[in-house]
Amino acid sequence: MIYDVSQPAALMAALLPDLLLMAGAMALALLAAWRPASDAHQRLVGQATLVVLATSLGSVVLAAVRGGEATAGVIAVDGFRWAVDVVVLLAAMGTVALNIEQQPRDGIRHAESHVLVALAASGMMVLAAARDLMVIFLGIEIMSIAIYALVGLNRRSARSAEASLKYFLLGAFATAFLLYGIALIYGATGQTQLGAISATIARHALALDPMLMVGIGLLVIGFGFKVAAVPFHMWAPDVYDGAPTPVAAFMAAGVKAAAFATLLRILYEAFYLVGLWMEPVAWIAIVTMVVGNLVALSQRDIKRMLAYSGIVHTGYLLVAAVAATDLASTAFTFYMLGYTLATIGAFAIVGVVQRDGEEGAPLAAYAGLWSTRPWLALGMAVYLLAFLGFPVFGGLGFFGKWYLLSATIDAPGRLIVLAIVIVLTSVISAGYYLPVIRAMFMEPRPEGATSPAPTGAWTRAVLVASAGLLLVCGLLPSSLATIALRNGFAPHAIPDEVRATGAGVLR
Amino acid sequence: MHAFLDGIGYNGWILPVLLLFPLLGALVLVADARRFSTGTAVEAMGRSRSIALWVCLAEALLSLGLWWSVDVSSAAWQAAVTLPWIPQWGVRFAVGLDGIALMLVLLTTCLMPLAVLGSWTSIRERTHSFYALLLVLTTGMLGVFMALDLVLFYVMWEVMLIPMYLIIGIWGGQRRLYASVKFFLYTMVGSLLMLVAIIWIGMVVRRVTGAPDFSYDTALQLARLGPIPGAFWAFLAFALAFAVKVPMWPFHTWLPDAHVEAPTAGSVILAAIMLKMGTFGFVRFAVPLFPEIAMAPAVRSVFLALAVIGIVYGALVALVQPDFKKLVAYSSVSHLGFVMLGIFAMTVEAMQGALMVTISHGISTGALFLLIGMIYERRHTRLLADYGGLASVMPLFAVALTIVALSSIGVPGTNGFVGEFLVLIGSFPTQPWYAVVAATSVIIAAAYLLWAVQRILYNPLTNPENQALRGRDLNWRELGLLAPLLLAIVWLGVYPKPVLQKTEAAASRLVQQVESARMSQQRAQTGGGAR
Amino acid sequence: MHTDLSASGHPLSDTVAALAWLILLLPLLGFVANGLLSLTAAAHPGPADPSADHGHGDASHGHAHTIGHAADHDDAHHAGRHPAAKWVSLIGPGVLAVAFGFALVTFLAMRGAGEAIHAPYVLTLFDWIPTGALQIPVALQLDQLSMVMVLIITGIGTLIHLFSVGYMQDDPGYPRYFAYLNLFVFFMLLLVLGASYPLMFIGWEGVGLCSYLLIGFWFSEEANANAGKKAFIVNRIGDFGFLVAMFLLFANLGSLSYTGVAAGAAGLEMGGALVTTICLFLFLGATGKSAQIPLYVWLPDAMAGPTPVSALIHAATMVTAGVYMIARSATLFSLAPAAQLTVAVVGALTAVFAATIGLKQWDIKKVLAYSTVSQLGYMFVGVGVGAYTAGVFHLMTHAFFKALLFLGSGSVIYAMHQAYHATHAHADAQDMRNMGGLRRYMPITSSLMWIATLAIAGIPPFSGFFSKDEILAAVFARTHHSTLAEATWLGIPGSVVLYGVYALGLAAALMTAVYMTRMMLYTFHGPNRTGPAEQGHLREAPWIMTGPLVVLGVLSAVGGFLNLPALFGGGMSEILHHWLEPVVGEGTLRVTLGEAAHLSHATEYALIGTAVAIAVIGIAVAWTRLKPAALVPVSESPAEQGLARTLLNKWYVDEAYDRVVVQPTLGVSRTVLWKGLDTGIIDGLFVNGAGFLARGLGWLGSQLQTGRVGTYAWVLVLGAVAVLAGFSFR
Amino acid sequence: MLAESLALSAVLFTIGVVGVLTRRNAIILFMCVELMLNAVNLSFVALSTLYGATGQVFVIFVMTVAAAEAAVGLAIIIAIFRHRQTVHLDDINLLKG
Repeated sequence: MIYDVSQPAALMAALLPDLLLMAGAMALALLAAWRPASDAHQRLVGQATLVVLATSLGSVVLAAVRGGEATAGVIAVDGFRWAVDVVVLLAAMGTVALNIEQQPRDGIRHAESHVLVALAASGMMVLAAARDLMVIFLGIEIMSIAIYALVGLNRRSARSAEASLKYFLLGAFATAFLLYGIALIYGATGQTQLGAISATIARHALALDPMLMVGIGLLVIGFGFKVAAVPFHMWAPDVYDGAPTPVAAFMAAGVKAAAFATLLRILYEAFYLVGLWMEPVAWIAIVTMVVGNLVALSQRDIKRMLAYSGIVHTGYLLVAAVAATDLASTAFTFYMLGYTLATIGAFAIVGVVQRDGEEGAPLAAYAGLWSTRPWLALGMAVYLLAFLGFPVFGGLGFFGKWYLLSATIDAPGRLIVLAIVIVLTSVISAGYYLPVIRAMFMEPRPEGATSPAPTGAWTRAVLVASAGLLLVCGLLPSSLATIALRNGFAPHAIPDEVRATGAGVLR
Repeated sequence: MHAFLDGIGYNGWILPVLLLFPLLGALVLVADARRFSTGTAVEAMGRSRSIALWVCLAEALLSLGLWWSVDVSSAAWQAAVTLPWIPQWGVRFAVGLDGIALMLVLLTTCLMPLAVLGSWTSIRERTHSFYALLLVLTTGMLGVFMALDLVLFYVMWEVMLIPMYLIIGIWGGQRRLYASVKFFLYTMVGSLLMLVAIIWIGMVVRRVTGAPDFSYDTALQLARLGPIPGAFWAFLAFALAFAVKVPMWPFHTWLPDAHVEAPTAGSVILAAIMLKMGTFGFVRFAVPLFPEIAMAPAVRSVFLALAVIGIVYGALVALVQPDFKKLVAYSSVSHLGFVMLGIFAMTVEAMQGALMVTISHGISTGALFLLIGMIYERRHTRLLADYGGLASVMPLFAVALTIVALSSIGVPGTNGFVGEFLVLIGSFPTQPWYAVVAATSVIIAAAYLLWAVQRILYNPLTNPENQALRGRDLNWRELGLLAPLLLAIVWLGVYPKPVLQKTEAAASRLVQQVESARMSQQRAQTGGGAR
Repeated sequence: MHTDLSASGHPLSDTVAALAWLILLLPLLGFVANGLLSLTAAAHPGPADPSADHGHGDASHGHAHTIGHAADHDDAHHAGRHPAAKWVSLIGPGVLAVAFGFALVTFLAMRGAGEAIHAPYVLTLFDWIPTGALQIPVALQLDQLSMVMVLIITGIGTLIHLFSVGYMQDDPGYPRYFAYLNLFVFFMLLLVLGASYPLMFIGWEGVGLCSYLLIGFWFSEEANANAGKKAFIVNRIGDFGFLVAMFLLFANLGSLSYTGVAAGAAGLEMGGALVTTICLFLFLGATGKSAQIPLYVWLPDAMAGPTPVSALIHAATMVTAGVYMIARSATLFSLAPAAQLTVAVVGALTAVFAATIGLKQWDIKKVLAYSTVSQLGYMFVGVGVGAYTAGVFHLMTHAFFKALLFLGSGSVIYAMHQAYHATHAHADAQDMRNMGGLRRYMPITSSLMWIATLAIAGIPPFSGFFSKDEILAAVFARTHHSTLAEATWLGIPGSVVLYGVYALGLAAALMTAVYMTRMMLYTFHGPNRTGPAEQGHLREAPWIMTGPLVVLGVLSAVGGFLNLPALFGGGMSEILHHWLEPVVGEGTLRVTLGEAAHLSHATEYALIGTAVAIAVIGIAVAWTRLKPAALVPVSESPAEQGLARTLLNKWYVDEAYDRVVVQPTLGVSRTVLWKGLDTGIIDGLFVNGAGFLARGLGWLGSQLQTGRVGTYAWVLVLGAVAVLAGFSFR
Repeated sequence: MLAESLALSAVLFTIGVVGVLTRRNAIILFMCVELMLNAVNLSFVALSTLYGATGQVFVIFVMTVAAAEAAVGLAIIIAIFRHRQTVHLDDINLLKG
């Protein structure tokens, strides 16, 4: 059935999951303020947050099952949105679960962090649903401001404060670019809704209008920062390193999923007639993959290495953005699911291995982990191989990359060059994933090293869930494949002559 | 025997069972490790190796039925089983055998128990994980030989990479870290490019038939559609992945490091089975899928030249190796150069010869590595200079090493000769000069192996450590381990007919198919292009 | 597709010939039996856990079973006889004697069938390599030529086996020795009985393998092991030639069996490039196996093996395989006069070259080794000029007297060893300078050795005279009116070449007479130089050893009557010629343009006269010029000077090969291929280089990450400018 | 009129960017970002003359968001000051490499 978003009742129905989450978040804020900050209290609030997130997830799944479309209007209702929401909510739940057990170890007793995670998640869901530039701007700001605070969570650590400062300053700076882009696009087309923008472009043949071009450029720059594509990635390693580990996981998974979802929706729905954005985005993708991989090689700290790994995966997803076919959007959601599971799991293990009070995650801490904590080592290996896209042992990671490569190769034009770049850079990526596996399995445990603290209930749940899902779906992805096929959103077929004008390197 | 096998519907379930059984064994080992983690290392070693041995023996026994149940003359895939895996992407769990795959599967299943026996006393710590990895490796290798679906083939190709990487890395020698990473990256570059090629094929099929389909037979039909733009690059990707694995000349530098640093079982499996993945890849995927490109004069002469360079280069460099394992590694480069020469000469005799060399190289080099492992366990050195005069203190070892060395040199009456002779005599009519240059390696092979055998067995017994070996000749386990290999060496040398007949039908079918494609391509060129 | 008479239709098929495979099987059974005896006695499986080092405490435990292979230097010594020695002495020679019996019976059956046989009797046992167009069955071919060879191998083999019983009885590796010897005979029989070139090739490499094992029998001595390895590798170079010849045959004639090749050869045009290349490659194989220039270097070193081995393998049987191969491919060779001339020239050159070296050798076995190389040169001259029967005849007579000479030298060395062993002296038992005047202590051996010396020198009526003279006569007859005469060899007309060959033949005959007489003088005549104490212990070898010598002596004496030239024998003449007619007749006739080569009686008498004169002069010169009395034992003898030194050091050919071929190959492989290309360029530059480059770039990138917000903002703005530029400049 | 105001906002935006690049003090940096936001507001207002009220509605949104951002941002800057007793950005480089 069709949601007519202009009617308030239909709008409410379309926004049900988001509203549930926001209301829940407000209630949680009150709950958090109810009792003085203590470990037990923050655990209670955490568990409450998980319940709220779960209900929202339930409503998302219900809405997806019920189907329904909203073709025009401020809010989009389609499978793609629900898929991104699922990914975001999973990431949020993982983060909260990890935070419940990580915070006491970092000496953080106040419970507001869980509320902030919920609020950030709601921002992301708004982004996933937005089909209007203003709503997009609002969604970004809700998400970002919540994350700025989350990064600075650990008041006692100077690194956490410095990370949040950097993220804030550069974030605000990039958002300014984004906003200026929106302004110029509004200036060029007079519309703020994506559908309307593409209609005006078609009517007035604005494809080569300079103001529009600069607007789109600025938009890409703004989103480039949010997803940490290379020229705009400088903040990522420092912030991931400084932020508490669960928050870093949330940023790597959730923020990337929501930002990319919006970027895809803007490019596919608003600017599918403008061929010019394809080549710059393609070049950004290539540069991201190459530079991200190369710099990752020289990282000695696991969190910074995972940060660069995040940047490299942004490169892969940008390739899907350039492919711009129906296969590409489903490939994106499929890839994001695998990537999120692996990221949450990897950061969970980094958290466990990290000794209390100690900053950073040096590689040496992982030496001989297999001999003391074999299951942790095996888990980390599965996550790293998932990043690498290794079949069976890496589980869903392989089929994610497989689907991505299929989308790229299937797309018209010479996108196979990008496929080759993906493949070659992922060989370089083996250069920094393998040393971790080697350290864990092949190097002896140094005498003095104490074995990591036993994992808490929630962390173990997160690990088992993420590794289990990864491996099981890795073997039998057919069920996921059907969901993905149904939940892609078919962008308007980009006419070949548009594609030809745009894709310089890809001609 | 046929009646019995058909009675229990052997062909219907054997291949999937052969794949799953080792995994089951691995799970049992993991469970056993968790339950009895309290016992001492020696106790754990005893339990784990016997479990592994029983699993491998059962696997070998199960697979022997294939010898009778697989009807090699028919063109259809034998013992074929097709299960839906990812219908949305046209990916099936399809397995089946032809004559060539049959022999390689049997080689794998029969060698695995020997590999386990070979590392009976040499692997001492974390034995449960070692044998679990070995079993997972078996599934990977068998999967590669049986796969009839390109994606399943790729998945199995990668599945076998991790266990071998860990085996070399954890239980290897001093430079194991460098060797294992080098092995992993080398193979990965090739296989990822192959992944792009496989997806490219899937997408071409999708453009032609609407739905992506990765089954091998549909990919074969692709070749008949005539030249497709980009097919050359796809062939190159396949060829590179397999050339790294064979290894062909410029891509071989991972082999000596991986062999030298791997534990005995590792290097036996690496040499005897994993190198054959490359040649099997050429015979099953690279050449049949792109016959006219593979047989285009330029491409073909490049591969022939690389093969012959590999033969002579491998032999010459083996001549000067101080380390016995590295010597055998380089000799493998030379032997597999013969296989590639046989494949690209594209005559029935040469193809049969290539398959014969694959099998006999597996047996003789496997035996060689086992022997090296045995003396390494006693003397803990691989340098030839440290040995000398072992024949007078270890007569049984001397007899075994001499027979295996002769088989590796290719003296008639042993299996080595049959394969090499067929390759050379088969490739002579189409590639006379390549065959003659390749034949010179026969001399160098005799030189480096006899020189090595002399430095170990003969020469005066001066080194006191060698004298201390007097009472420590091969024990009954080691003799039992070598007996089947020595028997196979003599049996295949004197009466290779049954093996040759098993592979003849598949080999001649392949040659006809490629020749007809080449003829049509030539007609197309000379006839001013049919399209 | 050899479509000759199927085995059942052949007149021989119902006779004992059908059991020809038994002749082959017996030596194999002997090998298996002796091998098991050797292994079970020496082998004690070690402890279950090999790596548990037993410490050196129980090294003494090792000495309990000294019957391992701690063989001492050189020939027999008394470290205790092998427990199974009795059985081995029975099985080893026994197996061969029975085989010889069978061979004789088959020979008689073949003679009985007589004229009825006009096609070789091929007995197919089973399929060896059945692939595509190449069908190679394991089949035996029994015809006149292979019958002669089988008789020589089994006959002489039995005698030598008997001799070895005495010679090697006290060696701890006794069963291993007989196992290898029996295996050798099996492969040699397979070589001559094989019905196709691949079958011959199996025997070909098999005998190479056994000669490797037997030369390096006392492997604890590095020199012996090196000699064995050298023999195998040089043979392998010859085998390479044989292989390529087989490829050419298969590629062009489509078949590898003799009958198939003979049928196919009819289609080849006379003197064509193809047939010449095939024959040249076959000849390359022959030079490897039969020690002709340039691949003769392994034979003198092969003397490191026990003396009976030298007699059997390196004198009588294996080295003649090359001659047999060319005789077997008579039809092919007759079609290629250029190849034949090459064979003749190389044969003649080898004959002379080896003879020169033989003049100055002090080791008695080295003298005989170079004499063998020289006589083989003669045989190649014979088959080279198309006189296949003459070549085979000389092969047979040579087998008799050379085996006798070697076994004689064996009993001399055996006696010297007994003497030295008794007085615990450690002098070289094989150096002639330590011998002298042995005639008085070993009368039988010395008189028999004189018979052999006269035979090899070519003094009538001994066998050597007839066979050598027939070859020289054949060369002379073909100088005109033969395909060879008309052909040219490297521009030189055939007849001139043949005259040259004849001249070289005479020179070689002269030198043969000289060095053989020199050997006899220094060994058996003049004063004894072994030393006063040892003289008491010098005595004749036991009867088990001298018995075979007597038999060989008789054969060397009367051997010549097997193939008397038409001039003398009348009815009894040219028996061997008629016998081999069906096999090599057609080839011989083609060379002599249709009718049998005939020389007028006058020229024949002249040729015989010159040959006898040459022999007598040789002996006279040696007898008068050499003064055995002037010799002194090795310890005091001065170093050789000038030409003598070069001859003693075999014209430094080995050193030349080493410097020109062996060292450069090793050098190139080590520095250029392995270190340079493999670890240097491919590994160093590309593999590790790529890794280093990636890490370097990565390090650069991480340096950019200064941690200051200003830098990050700068990078962000620069990126923004680049993106905007990308968008606007289109 | 529209062109001039758009040009002015572009100039203001550029001044803001240059300010962010050159200045070293966290607060001044944040002020420059605020300047950039206000430049965008100016362009929105200018454009609303062309396309109607949506531009002005946008301005309202931007200002509220900017306020929220300012609140959180200044709190972060205070937190950094408590740790490092300085807001001079060159000294704040614990996280690097």
